[in-house]
Amino acid sequence: MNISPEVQFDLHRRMVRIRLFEEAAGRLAEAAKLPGFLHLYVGEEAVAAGVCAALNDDDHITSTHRGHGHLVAKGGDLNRMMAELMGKSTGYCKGKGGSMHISDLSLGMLGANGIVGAGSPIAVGAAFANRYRKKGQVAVAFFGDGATNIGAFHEAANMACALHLPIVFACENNEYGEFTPRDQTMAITDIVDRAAGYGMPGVIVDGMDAIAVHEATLEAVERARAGGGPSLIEAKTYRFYNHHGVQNLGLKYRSDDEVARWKERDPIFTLEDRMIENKVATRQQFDDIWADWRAAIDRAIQFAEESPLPTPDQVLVDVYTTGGAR
Amino acid sequence: MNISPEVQFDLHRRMVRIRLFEEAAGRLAEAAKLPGFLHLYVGEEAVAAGVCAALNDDDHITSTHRGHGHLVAKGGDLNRMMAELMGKSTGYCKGKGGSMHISDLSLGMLGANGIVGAGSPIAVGAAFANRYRKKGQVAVAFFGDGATNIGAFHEAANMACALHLPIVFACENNEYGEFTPRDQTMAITDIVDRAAGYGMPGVIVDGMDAIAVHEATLEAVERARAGGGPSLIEAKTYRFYNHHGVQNLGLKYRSDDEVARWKERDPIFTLEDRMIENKVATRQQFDDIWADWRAAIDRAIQFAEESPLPTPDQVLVDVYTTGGAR
Amino acid sequence: MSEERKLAYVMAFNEAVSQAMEADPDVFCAGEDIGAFGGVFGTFGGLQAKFGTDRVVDTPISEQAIVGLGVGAAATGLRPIVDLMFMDFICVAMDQIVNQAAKLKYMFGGEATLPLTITTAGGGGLSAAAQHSQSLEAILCHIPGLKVVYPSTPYDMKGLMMACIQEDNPTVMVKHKRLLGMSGHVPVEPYSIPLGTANVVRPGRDVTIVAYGRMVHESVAAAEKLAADGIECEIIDPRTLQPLDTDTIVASARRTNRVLVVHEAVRFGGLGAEIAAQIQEAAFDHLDAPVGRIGAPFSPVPFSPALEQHYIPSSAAIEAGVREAMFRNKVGA
Amino acid sequence: MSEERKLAYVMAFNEAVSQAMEADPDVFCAGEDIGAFGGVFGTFGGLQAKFGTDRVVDTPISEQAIVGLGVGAAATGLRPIVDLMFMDFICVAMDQIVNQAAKLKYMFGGEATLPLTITTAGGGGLSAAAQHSQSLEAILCHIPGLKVVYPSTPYDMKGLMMACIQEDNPTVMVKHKRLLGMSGHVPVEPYSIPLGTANVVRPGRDVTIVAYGRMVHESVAAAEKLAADGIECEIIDPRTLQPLDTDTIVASARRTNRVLVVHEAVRFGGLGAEIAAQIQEAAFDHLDAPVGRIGAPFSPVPFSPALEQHYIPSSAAIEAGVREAMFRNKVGA
Ligand SMILES: Cc1ncc(C[n+]2csc(CCOP(=O)(O)OP(=O)(O)O)c2C)c(N)n1
Ligand SMILES: Cc1ncc(C[n+]2csc(CCOP(=O)(O)OP(=O)(O)O)c2C)c(N)n1
Ligand SMILES: [Mg+2]
Ligand SMILES: [Mg+2]
Repeated sequence: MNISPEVQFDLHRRMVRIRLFEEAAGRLAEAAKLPGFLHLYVGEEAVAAGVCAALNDDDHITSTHRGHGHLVAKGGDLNRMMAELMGKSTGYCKGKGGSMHISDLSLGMLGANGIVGAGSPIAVGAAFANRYRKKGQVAVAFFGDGATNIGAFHEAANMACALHLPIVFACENNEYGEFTPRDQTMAITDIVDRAAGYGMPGVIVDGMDAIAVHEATLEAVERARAGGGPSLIEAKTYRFYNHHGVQNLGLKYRSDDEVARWKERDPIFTLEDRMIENKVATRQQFDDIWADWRAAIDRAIQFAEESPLPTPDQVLVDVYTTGGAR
Repeated sequence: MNISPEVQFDLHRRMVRIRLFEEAAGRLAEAAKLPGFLHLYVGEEAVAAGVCAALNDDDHITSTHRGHGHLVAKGGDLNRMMAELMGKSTGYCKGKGGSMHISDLSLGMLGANGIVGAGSPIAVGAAFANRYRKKGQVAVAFFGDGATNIGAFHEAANMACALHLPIVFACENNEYGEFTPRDQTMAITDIVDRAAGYGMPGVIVDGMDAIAVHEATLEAVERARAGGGPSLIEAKTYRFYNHHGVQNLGLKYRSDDEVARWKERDPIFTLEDRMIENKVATRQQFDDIWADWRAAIDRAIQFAEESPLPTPDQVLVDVYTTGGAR
Repeated sequence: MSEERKLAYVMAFNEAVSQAMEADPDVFCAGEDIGAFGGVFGTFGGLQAKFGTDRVVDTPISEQAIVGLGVGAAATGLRPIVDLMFMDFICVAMDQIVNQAAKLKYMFGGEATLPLTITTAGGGGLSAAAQHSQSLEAILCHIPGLKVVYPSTPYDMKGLMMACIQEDNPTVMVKHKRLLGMSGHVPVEPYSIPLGTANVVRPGRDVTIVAYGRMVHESVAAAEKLAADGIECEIIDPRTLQPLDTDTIVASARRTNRVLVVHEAVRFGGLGAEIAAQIQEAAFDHLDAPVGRIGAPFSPVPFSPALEQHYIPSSAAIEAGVREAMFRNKVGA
Repeated sequence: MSEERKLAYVMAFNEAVSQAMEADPDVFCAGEDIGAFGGVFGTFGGLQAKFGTDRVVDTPISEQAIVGLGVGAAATGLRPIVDLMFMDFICVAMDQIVNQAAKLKYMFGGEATLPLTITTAGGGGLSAAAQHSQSLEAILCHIPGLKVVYPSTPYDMKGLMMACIQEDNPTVMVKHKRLLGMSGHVPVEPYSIPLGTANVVRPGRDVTIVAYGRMVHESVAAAEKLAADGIECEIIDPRTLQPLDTDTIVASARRTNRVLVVHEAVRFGGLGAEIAAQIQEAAFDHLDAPVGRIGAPFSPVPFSPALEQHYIPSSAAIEAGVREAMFRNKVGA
């Protein structure tokens, strides 16, 4: 496939936005300015960017505990995201959801999810609705390697195939579930080996290569829109920081060497090198992009910091549309 | 493999016992003498017989809602089984479990189960305990084709493989889950296609051929005992009666023709023909076997009918070993 | 005429679904064996023939994905009805019900509506044993974000099911298996009963019985016996268990001064505990006796009819409970 | 000496597991990240190094299979401890807990023993939001066949955890996340606290507070403030929620005549409802005020600390609840 310079820039920008947002969130967390758990997406940007660049605003995605990257890639508002992470009333969830439930239904982002694997059945529901309405929308379920061991993933994958729904299962295989290496929790090496058990095509892509992810997604999304049913994409990727927060706590469960080897394949820098090499872009252009988004992130932090906290009376608001509260 | 005449007779006897028990249960149910739901195993006898003949008394099995056949094949006491179906205090579960929870821990039969798929994780636990104790015992999980669509099955299969446990997954693929054909609920044809997704060997066998099932099980059990990990066996089989009870209720979800075709391959009669053809047995021997077990079933019915019902004070007994009841 | 029309409880459910599907093309149903077969209890009978396989969907045996299908479709604009065959199976799908459906709107800061109806069949009395007979409604009522409905008559079934489908919040509609064949007056035209409104099944001055589901009928039987002795029971059927129409219950308690709460669920930790706790909070000085509670003993549901008939609360037990409340002697304080 | 020895709540848990594993080779642990990593809360720290990978097992993310592993291993003679990281995740494994573990013995006519301990971490206060902060113990307490334990101190933690492991019935041991670091006296030698025995944390004549988990400490703080005004609270920590030591609670209620039940769980349908219902049943004529209940409001747990701090019951709320019970005016009957 031939990915145009525009799309290459698009992929790059999405990744830069994620990277800067996540780095900022990490710094704020270390400064104890973000309450709760924080699962950073740094290192895996090519997956969210490559997938979401193949989607329209009215396509749906479901996400994971590691969900900021997905929302940024789907076009999320950085101000409202940062405000949510700080628990402010201007946040996406008015401070009620936080990092693990960040969402934007107007962008088809059906929420980060604190329950591993729980997003996939919801994506099946969105895909069902999309086919029901016959407007050509698709749904994408993001999930980790570890999530493929849980029942909800299995049921979702099978149901999607049985009902032949327009859905893409996008696995971010970063080789760990929390602090436990993947090979201790499954006897297979490639998640894609599970696809045949549901009767859908599966493909492995380099999850550090946004273009590769994007191409695979274009194909899968096209198949879905054309009534060709579900697909599984396994993106081999890596998270640069800890399972949650930034630093490893306690036990060293990954070797320095392993981390360093993956960092060499940084998805943003490798794309930049490639684009420069192919004369698609100049260093200066990239510098400008980084600078622009750095400023946007600074504004987001300022917006979030200046935003008010939710007031106590909000606790009982939005449990129900009507008829709740006691 | 060479299955000795003794083993062939053993397989045959197990199947005859199941058939007669189930036919009797069906008649009693139609005469309104059995309370509750009754899921008959008739037609599938070769699977339970072929598998259980490869097991020792101290090997474990978990079962399904269609569980009588498994317990009979594992050596269950027909009197106590029939009494349980009638809800009598002399039954295996003292009348508390009934058909869907029939069990005999002394034979390693960890219970029929009313929740589709729920037996498999329990079999994983038994397999774990067996390896822990290092006495060479194995566990077998029985389940239907429909059950492979539920999360619990998936988690069990993956965990067994990840922990490399001595277990055999025995799928009774009878092409239906209740009244819905298998091909409406999955996009694959062979359940065995799921094995690769867990990293275990899988094999399809003719589930109407007890010898074939037995041979496949011997191989899988041997592998398990030798530390070779889990296997999946898919037995293609068919239930001759309705999902529950005997007659089809309402909708005809299977054609007469389909049922007739499968009945031609009756697992007991085909084995008898083969044994006679191979001069391993005579018709007279089979007639005697049927007569013997018919008498045993009659005795079981009489035992059950003459047994007392549990008394009301038993409601609160056996909820806990100690410290319950209010 | 419509006033004369009688319908079985199960068909009242079916008619509500059918009329809702006619009125709103966004309504669809999904569940195990509900399509061609019409559901193991016949609840969805004929609907697939009428509305097609796109709108009445047979699913794999995958309770988590069934509820997830409903959550995702509801969040993206449809109005799903998803069926969990037996109430015991809510345990299989509990994460999607409790952690997803119930909380989605709140977690998203209100930016979602979830017009999802989960239907299921509860209760015992069919010798279906411990995994097919449970009454688990108290669990659902403890979860903010869910509404829980439990009709006791064909009339209420149609009106409440219609209300569930029209409701913009996730609801769980529990049918009682032993009421499926019960016949009663059901208007032909569509109507809905507002969620959260109790029904005074029988007025009475002496004692209030709060009961729902099949226990309403056991209570009526008990009340008739008691009436022969001059004890007049007021029977209140909350119909919606979450939100609960506490006002109607408390007003009755203040009038009769004696209350018995009855349910088929296990007594310990059942909804009766909440109702009793609320009554003694709101009508403390009016009570002439402790709020009594009748529920199943603390054991799984036994299989044998010889046991199950003693396990499920009966009209005799209700009668005894009322008599105890009526003739209670004050012990020294 | 041992009497002096202080230990954190989390290490009291750890020590109980360690000593039980030393004493009984049939005890093993399984769960996510509990092996090399020692559990996300450090609860299983060091145990794999000590007992090996056969006895301290890292599992896939498969809560149903984790509990199933425990059920199957317990039914076949081992004494498993299986961990569900957060209490919210019991919903993912609910079928194995409610329909399998709790009922197995009964369904099998008593022919099984299930010495299974399920451990988990409950409660809020870490801004972990709606799916990582719940207090779902009332659900478990409603299920016959389970025992439920919720220690409030390091001392109780060790003794109760030991009792759970030795118990022949399935138990759920809930740790409160906010108590993990709490330090207190814990004897070095193994000991166990019988399940079903409440602890009178503080004697008092004026009002009984029943509280468990972290709410015990909020109640103590409230009691200290109230004592300054001459109101003496008796604080009872049931420690085991199922079976519940009703005798101790009722005896206290009969003495103080006023009771407040406190928990972090949602008030509606929480265990407080059962406790209140039982108290008014057993001490009706002794009560000078309705049994009060304090619990979380009827919403999911909000993320923002600005909201969560108002969501979780505080010592101030408990103090106010006690004052209300103390100074209640009788309204006309
Ligand atoms: C049902 C459930 N079990 C356990 C957890 C705790 N947990 C949170 S993230 C995580 C690891 C997930 O691994 P993976 O799916 O590979 O995603 P990754 O974190 O690597 O992106 C675990 C076990 C959870 N949130 N939900
Ligand atoms: C979790 C759960 N969902 C649904 C059911 C209802 N049910 C009982 S048997 C059955 C069909 C099972 O099909 P399969 O696994 O193929 O076994 P078979 O009956 O064909 O032997 C269903 C759906 C159940 N018992 N448990
Ligand atoms: Mg991972
Ligand atoms: Mg089948």
